[in-house]
Amino acid sequence: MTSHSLGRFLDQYRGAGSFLSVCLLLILVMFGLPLFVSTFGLLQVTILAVMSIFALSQGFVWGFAGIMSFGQAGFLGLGAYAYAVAVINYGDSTLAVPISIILSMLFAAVMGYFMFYGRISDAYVGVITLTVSVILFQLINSTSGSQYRIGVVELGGFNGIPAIPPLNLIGDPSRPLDQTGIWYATMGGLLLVYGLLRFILMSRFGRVVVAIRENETRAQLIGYDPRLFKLLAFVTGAGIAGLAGCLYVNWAGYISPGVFALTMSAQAIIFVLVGGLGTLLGPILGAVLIQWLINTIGDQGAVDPGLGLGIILVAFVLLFPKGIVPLVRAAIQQVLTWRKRNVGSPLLADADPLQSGAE
Amino acid sequence: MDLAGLIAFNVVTGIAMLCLITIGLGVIYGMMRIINLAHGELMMLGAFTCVIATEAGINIWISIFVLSPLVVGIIGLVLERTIIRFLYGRILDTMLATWGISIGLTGLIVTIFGNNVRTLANPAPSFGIGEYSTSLYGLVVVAVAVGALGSLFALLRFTKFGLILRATMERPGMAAALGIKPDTVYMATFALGSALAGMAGAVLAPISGVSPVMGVAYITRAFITVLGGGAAIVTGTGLASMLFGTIDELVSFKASPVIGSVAMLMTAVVLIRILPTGITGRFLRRSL
Amino acid sequence: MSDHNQKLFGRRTVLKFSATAAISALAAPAYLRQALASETIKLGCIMDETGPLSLEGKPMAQTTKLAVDELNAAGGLLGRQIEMISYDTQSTMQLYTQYAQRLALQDKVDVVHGGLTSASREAIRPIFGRARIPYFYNTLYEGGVCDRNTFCTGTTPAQTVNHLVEHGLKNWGKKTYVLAADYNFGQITTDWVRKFMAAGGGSVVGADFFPLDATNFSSTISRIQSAAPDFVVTVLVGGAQTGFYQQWESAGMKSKIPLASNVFGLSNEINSMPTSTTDGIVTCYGWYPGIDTPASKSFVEKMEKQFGSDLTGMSELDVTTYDGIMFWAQAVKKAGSLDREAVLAALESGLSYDGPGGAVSLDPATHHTIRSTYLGQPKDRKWQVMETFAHQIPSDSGGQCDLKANPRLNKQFTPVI
Amino acid sequence: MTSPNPAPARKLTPLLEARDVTMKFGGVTAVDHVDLVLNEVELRCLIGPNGAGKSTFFKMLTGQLRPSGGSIRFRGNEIGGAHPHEIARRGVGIKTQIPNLFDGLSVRENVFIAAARRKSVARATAIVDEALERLHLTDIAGREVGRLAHGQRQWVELATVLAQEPELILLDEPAAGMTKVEVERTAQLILEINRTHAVVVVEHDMQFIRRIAKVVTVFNQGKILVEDHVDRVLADERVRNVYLGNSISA
Repeated sequence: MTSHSLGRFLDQYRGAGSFLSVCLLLILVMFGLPLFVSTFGLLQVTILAVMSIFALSQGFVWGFAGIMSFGQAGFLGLGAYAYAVAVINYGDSTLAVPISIILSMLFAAVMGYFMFYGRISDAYVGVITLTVSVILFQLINSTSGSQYRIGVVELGGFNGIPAIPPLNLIGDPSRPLDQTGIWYATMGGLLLVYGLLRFILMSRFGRVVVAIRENETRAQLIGYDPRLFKLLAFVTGAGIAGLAGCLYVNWAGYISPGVFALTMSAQAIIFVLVGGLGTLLGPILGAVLIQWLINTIGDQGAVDPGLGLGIILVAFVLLFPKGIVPLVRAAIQQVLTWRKRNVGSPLLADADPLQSGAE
Repeated sequence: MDLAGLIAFNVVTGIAMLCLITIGLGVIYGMMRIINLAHGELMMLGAFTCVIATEAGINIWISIFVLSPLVVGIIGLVLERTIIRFLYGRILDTMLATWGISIGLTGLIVTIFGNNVRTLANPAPSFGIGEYSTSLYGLVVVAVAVGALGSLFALLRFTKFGLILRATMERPGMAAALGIKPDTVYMATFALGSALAGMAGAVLAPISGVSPVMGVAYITRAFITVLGGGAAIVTGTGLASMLFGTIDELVSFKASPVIGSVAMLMTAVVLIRILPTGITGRFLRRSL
Repeated sequence: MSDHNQKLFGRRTVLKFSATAAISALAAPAYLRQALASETIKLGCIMDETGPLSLEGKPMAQTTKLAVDELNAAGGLLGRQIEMISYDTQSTMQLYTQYAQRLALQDKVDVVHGGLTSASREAIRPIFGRARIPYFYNTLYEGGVCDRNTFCTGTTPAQTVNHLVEHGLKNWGKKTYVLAADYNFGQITTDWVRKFMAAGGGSVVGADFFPLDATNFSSTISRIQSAAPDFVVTVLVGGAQTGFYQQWESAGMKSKIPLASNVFGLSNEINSMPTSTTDGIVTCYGWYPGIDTPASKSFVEKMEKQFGSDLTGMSELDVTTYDGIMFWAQAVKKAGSLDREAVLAALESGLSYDGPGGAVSLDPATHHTIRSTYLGQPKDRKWQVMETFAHQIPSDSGGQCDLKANPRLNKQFTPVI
Repeated sequence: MTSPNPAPARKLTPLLEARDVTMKFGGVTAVDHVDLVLNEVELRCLIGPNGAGKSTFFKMLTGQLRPSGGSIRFRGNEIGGAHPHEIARRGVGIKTQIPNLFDGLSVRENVFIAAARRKSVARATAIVDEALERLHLTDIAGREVGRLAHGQRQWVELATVLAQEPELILLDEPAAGMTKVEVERTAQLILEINRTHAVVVVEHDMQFIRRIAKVVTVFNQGKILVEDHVDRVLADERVRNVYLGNSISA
């Protein structure tokens, strides 16, 4: 084995190792937690998992594709409303789930085509996504008359849609999931999304997406059409947000235009920023950490959660713009390199993990 | 006919309000290429300053035109020195940081004053247009907007400070060549933009009410007006306000305020798509 | 003040427990938690105590506290003390479902009083229905809810809006314009106005709906002027929308077109706004602070004594909240247990009592209250009662809601125009 | 090496044919009615003082700038104003003046991305291995490109251009910032590449030009000053004047 192929082997091995350990951890939590936690406790952690999926959508779009979406909540909301409308109309969640994902993706495709094929610069993409999510919020918020209905479902405007049935076993509406079932479904969704994103990032498509983030001009000069790749990445992210929306409704049993609000988009951005831009584990950790923090601050009532969130956001931008996971990873790497130097193995020095997607 | 007069008055007031909302953001964006997402909260602070000052017995006009700009200008200065200046040249990071400031300021004011709406008595009487009547305060808003745009134009066109600002805008190195630190120019610009935001918030307070979360309602509007207007601050803000303000008011009158606001935002999205550099990025490039 | 602190402290300890639920719940065996739960009777309160709706919500939470303290001072219920578990939903819809689930699943309360907007009621009503916890919605609303598990003690359009419309038709003219909050309360109430106007030979010439954060009413004021109605009915909710009244006055409209409202005054407007803005706006409620009966006066005194300067304006909402808790307490005593079926049966047995708003009885068929309502208007920061309507029936469901005969019914009846 | 012999393909359509190409920025004309014809497997050097319009011309060839006027044909197809990726797909590769790479990715990944378009992973991997070997980059294949020295980055960019397997290779100052040894290696490499590919090189280093050049085109103030065999060009009075005699004599 030559030194460089060993290096490559180690790259892949380490990538796969961390991937497997994260999966294992998620599976452990998924099946372990219901043994110890009450139904209400499960309800509390289910929202953390939902937010993790939402954070992964933002993490992929922003961290890997370099698209600054300030309106990711728009897709969360579309997915949520699509699920609610579909599941009540069909009386069965089997089709409602794909509908919620696909609707978000279609909307993102139209919006993405509009933005990326119009040579709109990065900051303006932020503006447009933000504006569109505000438009969605205002529109849905003003649909409270009984004339605004899709099938049998009144959109309800500010009121939202109450009493939305949860997921049922595929094809069998007579067997809805209970709280524990929804927990499994949500964690299953999280695992699926995590695995899917890891797969995408390993694939050529994912590598090109990352390359375009790194240097759009170079990618173009090589022959890749950045508009297409950005569009596809944006649509993928929207689909994931749509799934998160669908699971969010399952968690809450109720949906209101609040899901479209700017604070939701802001939260996703904070999750990613705190956890680590350009990683997959980061957004998950960020979501769990920050959501838990919001709940805790919100509960004690003396200080508005916004104050804490704002300070965290500014502090991370100024002090740790890369977020927790890369920070920890760099620290670990430093220790490893130091040890290696002492042991004197030159082979491993080149074996940086793939910068793009490994944790 | 009278009705047309009333609607025309509303449209002009709407345009003036949009100008006022936008101008502070426009100064900061135009000069520094920083999208200040805390702009709405700076307006909120201006409105709060005004409410607290008038409650303490200070004359409302002094509160609006002296205290609010002063207080918010100083707050802007502090923010620039402690946070923004470390992020120059990183447009997305400044967006994130100012968003953090925005959320934090809202949270701070909620924590101190509670999340309630306060009202400020309207200091102007009403007047009639034929058989219709409306508040004279609209004229105040128009006058302030015209005054603010005019003085900004004069500042840029006729003063040394304006020359330096324009030079720095063209090329950051220029200011250094003139013997002025770009750092100082940026600091002054951010403070000026903040002060304008503070004044705008105070001027609009008697119309809109004052609450810690009021900033959100303004930021998107200000944002799209700045980007729609393009590089020339005075002309761009003026033209974009005219376009968006007219659409908003007319559609609001015909349909409803929500549809009006949606129509305005849609126009903005389409405009930014067609003219990514804004109206003055394409036309009237030499204007200020 | 000390009472208030105590309440906060109590709430925090409860919440500290719940915040760490994910961890601490692991440790505490199920039977232990059950044992702790059975010591007190748990009354859940879910209310917007902060945020734009707090002007309405906070006094209601305070009233709940007052009522629970009174009951406890009188020895509690069934020999047990009542523990009030209160959550502040901060005027945020998302928090309603979150806290409702917490009340139902974790705190396992025996009854819930709360919910301010109709939107919040519709969000949490199904949760308590599923959890089989009796739910009291004590806010005046658009009427028509027909659900065996839910009791509504606030006034409804059939008791108030009809009188406002009659007053308008008689004194002002046949054309009206409605401004309403854009959610089910505003929409359905507007339909009621349309129905009552049509019945009286008048018409609604225009209706505008606003999101709760709307602050600029200039285009609407122009629209109203161009429609030239004889009077305007406002169904505007929350702190932001109260800005309308000042803009109305500063546009010089106050002297031109009269206003009637079934919401104005609920958020302390008569103290927070200039009298020139508020005086003369005609309203209709189940209670006004100025009502000159011993029960009414003593209620005001008790509230002022307990909450002092922390109390910001009182309204029908506080009285109906008080009524709701008293009816529940009466039913528990009568049932002799906290069992849901027994309590519901007792509630449906035709309870009545003399509350601050006069004689009130709980209608077994609709689960709404039969009570007196009053027409009133502000003058110099005081309410003037103009007219009294005794024994008002909550007939909003047009007789179709009879939960005694048809307990499985669960829907909201809306006006048919 | 061998004497200039661009004859064989002359009768066929030229590989690249620029006619009347003009680029105006506001009031400034950066490229002014330039004609340039390049045949298959030709090596052409472009020289000229800074600001003469060489890089602007390159940018138009690769689609980074849309010409204000004129036509650019690649194998007879108009490419003027086409998107950069479309031009790249037709077989034009460029090493830009300032190394232009995916800084956050490793050397191997950079080259892989270039190789992988429309190819199987196995084939792409083979190309990457070959390119890395050829440019002596194998030892630093795992390093992050953003952390490499300038010279190394130049090599990486060359590797990505090769891995792309283009028909026409544009090199903007390939020898800038290199040591003497590296310059020599670059020269050899270019000549080697030129056996199978057409190459256009922009360079200031006259020694380097002498080492590789056959036909040289001289740009000055947006126009072509002269186009001829390298020896004659370097002896030309006008060219000497343009360069103020500095580097030519070196």
